[in-house]
Amino acid sequence: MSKTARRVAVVLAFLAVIAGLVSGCAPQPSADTLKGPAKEVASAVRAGSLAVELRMADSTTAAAASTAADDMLGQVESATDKLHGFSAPTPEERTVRSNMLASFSAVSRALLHARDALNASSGAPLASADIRDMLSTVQSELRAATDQLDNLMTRAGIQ
Amino acid sequence: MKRLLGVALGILTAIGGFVDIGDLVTNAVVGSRFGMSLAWVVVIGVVGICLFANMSGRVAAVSGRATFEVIRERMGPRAGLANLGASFLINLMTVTAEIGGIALALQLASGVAYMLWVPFALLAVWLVIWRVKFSIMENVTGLVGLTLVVFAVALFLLKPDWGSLAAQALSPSVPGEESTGTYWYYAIALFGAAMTPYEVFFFSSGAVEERWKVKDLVQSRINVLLGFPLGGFLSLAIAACAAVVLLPAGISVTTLSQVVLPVAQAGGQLALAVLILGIVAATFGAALETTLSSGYTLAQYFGWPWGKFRRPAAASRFHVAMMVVLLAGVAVLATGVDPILVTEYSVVFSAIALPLTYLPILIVANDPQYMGKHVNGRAVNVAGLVYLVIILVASIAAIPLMIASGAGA
Amino acid sequence: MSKAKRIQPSEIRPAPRAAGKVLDAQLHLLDRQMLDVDGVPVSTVDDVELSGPEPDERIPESAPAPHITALLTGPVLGTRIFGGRPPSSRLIRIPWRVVAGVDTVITLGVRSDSLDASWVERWLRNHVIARIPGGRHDP
Amino acid sequence: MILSDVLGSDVVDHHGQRLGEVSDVRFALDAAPGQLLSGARMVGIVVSPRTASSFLGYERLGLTQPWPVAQLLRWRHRGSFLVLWEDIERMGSQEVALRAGFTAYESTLES
Repeated sequence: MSKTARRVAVVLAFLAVIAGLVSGCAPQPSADTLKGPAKEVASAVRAGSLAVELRMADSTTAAAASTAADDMLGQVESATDKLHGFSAPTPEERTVRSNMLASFSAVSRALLHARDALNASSGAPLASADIRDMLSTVQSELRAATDQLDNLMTRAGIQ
Repeated sequence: MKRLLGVALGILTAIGGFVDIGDLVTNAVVGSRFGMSLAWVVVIGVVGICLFANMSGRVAAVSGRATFEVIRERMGPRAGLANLGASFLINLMTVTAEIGGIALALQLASGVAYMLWVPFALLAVWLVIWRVKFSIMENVTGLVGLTLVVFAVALFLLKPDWGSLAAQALSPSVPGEESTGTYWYYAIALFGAAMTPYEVFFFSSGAVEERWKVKDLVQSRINVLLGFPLGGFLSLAIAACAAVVLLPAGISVTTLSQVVLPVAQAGGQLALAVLILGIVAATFGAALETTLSSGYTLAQYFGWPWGKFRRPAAASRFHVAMMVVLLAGVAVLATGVDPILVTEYSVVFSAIALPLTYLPILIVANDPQYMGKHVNGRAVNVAGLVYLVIILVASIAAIPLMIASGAGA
Repeated sequence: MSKAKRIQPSEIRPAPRAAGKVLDAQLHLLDRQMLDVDGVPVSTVDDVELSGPEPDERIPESAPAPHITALLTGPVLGTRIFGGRPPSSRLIRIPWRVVAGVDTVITLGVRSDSLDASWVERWLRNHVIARIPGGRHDP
Repeated sequence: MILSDVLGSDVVDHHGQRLGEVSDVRFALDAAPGQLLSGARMVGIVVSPRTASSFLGYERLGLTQPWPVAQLLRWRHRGSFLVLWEDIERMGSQEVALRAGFTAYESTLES
């Protein structure tokens, strides 16, 4: 049965190589690593915006739109966690990172408001002025958060 | 009339099998990040699945042997077991993803968190497998799943610049935002989503369930040649919707709630409602198919009685295996893992396991002992070999690309 | 790969024809599906038992050729994959005398329920499936 | 004994020179007629010079399609031969020994 043993050894060696490759490719701390989370949040806030916009046009239901806002909220949270996980050795990197985190939390707040507003928009006729006002308020909050993040990304050289 | 109904098997595997949660997500992700520049992969995938599904259906009809019996017998117990392990793991991942997909779609419809829908989805899938006739199951999910055509309707309503869509599709290039590694990683994911092995397990076992004979071969060919291209067409429509609405807006798809945004924008609440119905039907159908496929593969490897044409008591190990698979899938979901993430990995692992499934089919389809005079023609063999090379390359490249691109990040 | 150098026989003659149907075990028996007299799957052929000879014992000249006594199934599959050998008492046998035909499937001349090979199937049927409502009805 | 005992065993001649591996065991349905099917008498072993993995049967079944696969497998098994029961001296899980002056026959099956 030495043949079987040899085959097992080959498979194990192969797995070891893969494990090594995977662990070797773990994120290394550098300014470039900000790119991933930043792009995720940029995409999430735009998706939230689109959901609110569609809801205002009565194109989508409160349930679907608030689900989207909620999903995007989750995505911003996971991006924030990722960013917390990266080390920033130089002072400049620390500044960029903390600005980024501030921007993420602005996005997060805006999405939270959006979700609540979208939830509240169920049942009530969309024509009602309250709902419209509420939705357009969260829409401008989302836009402001988007602009803030975009500026930050341009300054950090992420595009 | 009977023949017309029979074509529904093809349409079911096209909608529930071709367009399942894997295709929905992968195509939307690709559309939102790469536009139509990976459309060629869908075309290659459709031709490939037509070729091999047709072959496995022919083997099943002529010899009465379903695909995994053939795999065991031809590859022997050891390679067969490796194949069983891989196929079973992928099936389990896919079952998990599909049940998650049903729950996510119901969340979109109701606003109630998807976790709360998972037990209902589980129960519904199991009840259908336990009690509902194979033919009813396939026709109902197949016909309801056809409502996914709303993606194509939405694409027309969006009035896209058809010229630029066609240009992206016909002269593909990697968008500046993305790296070449990521582009090829998603090419493999799309290929895996189109050619998922469970489709041939289901298709060939379904042929045995429906007791196809040689005279049904023409019908089988119609099913495949009509059903799968329809599925491919829907896949392209999903990608195009994402490419028209989400790509310019800077949204890259990571959730099912984003996949439906373009349709809502184009067709409003009515289109959205139809779409959610279609997603529920397609993922439900695929959950049935993948659960059955995991039962089929196990039973066929070990030689147990299987099939929905038997009463559960006459195929007890088959039914117990499927219950275990369903519970395992739900246990995975209960850990809180993102079903969409499971989906994305399942299509790539499908691509890795493809050669294990398709090589034995090609070989047995050439064996006169099984096939009599219905062995493969020369053209089919040449095409089969070309595809085997493509499948092999995709399979070998998948893991290095997954590592290099950080799983498409 | 440190196998001793191999030699090849100098001459290969045409084979004598056998009177009956010729079967190669790997090609025609092992890993084939067994169906019972009603066409119900029983198991796969996981191994084959011969009437002799004793392993590693010298075979006397003009000893009668061994024949197949039973098709084996069950745990013996594991030993084919991972090596080793199960004790003879643990083998699940399907005696050759109940085999009715060898084709792309092996057909048996008896009913599945009468064979040891299907005990797991019967156990799960009686203890699990039959206790769930609807388990004994046609779908 | 059971088949997996001998499948894959090394085949040696009476000097202990290695000839290959047991890739299959051949039977003929010509022994005493049973109730349903004749008894299966062992005819001999198929020896493959290189590999025991009989994989797919291309080597003995005159299959030619799809040709690159068929050619590859046929090439892996070139030089296979059949040794009759009468020429086998000892069978075991490590080694199968042949008698002095054994005869090698063609291993192809007519289908």
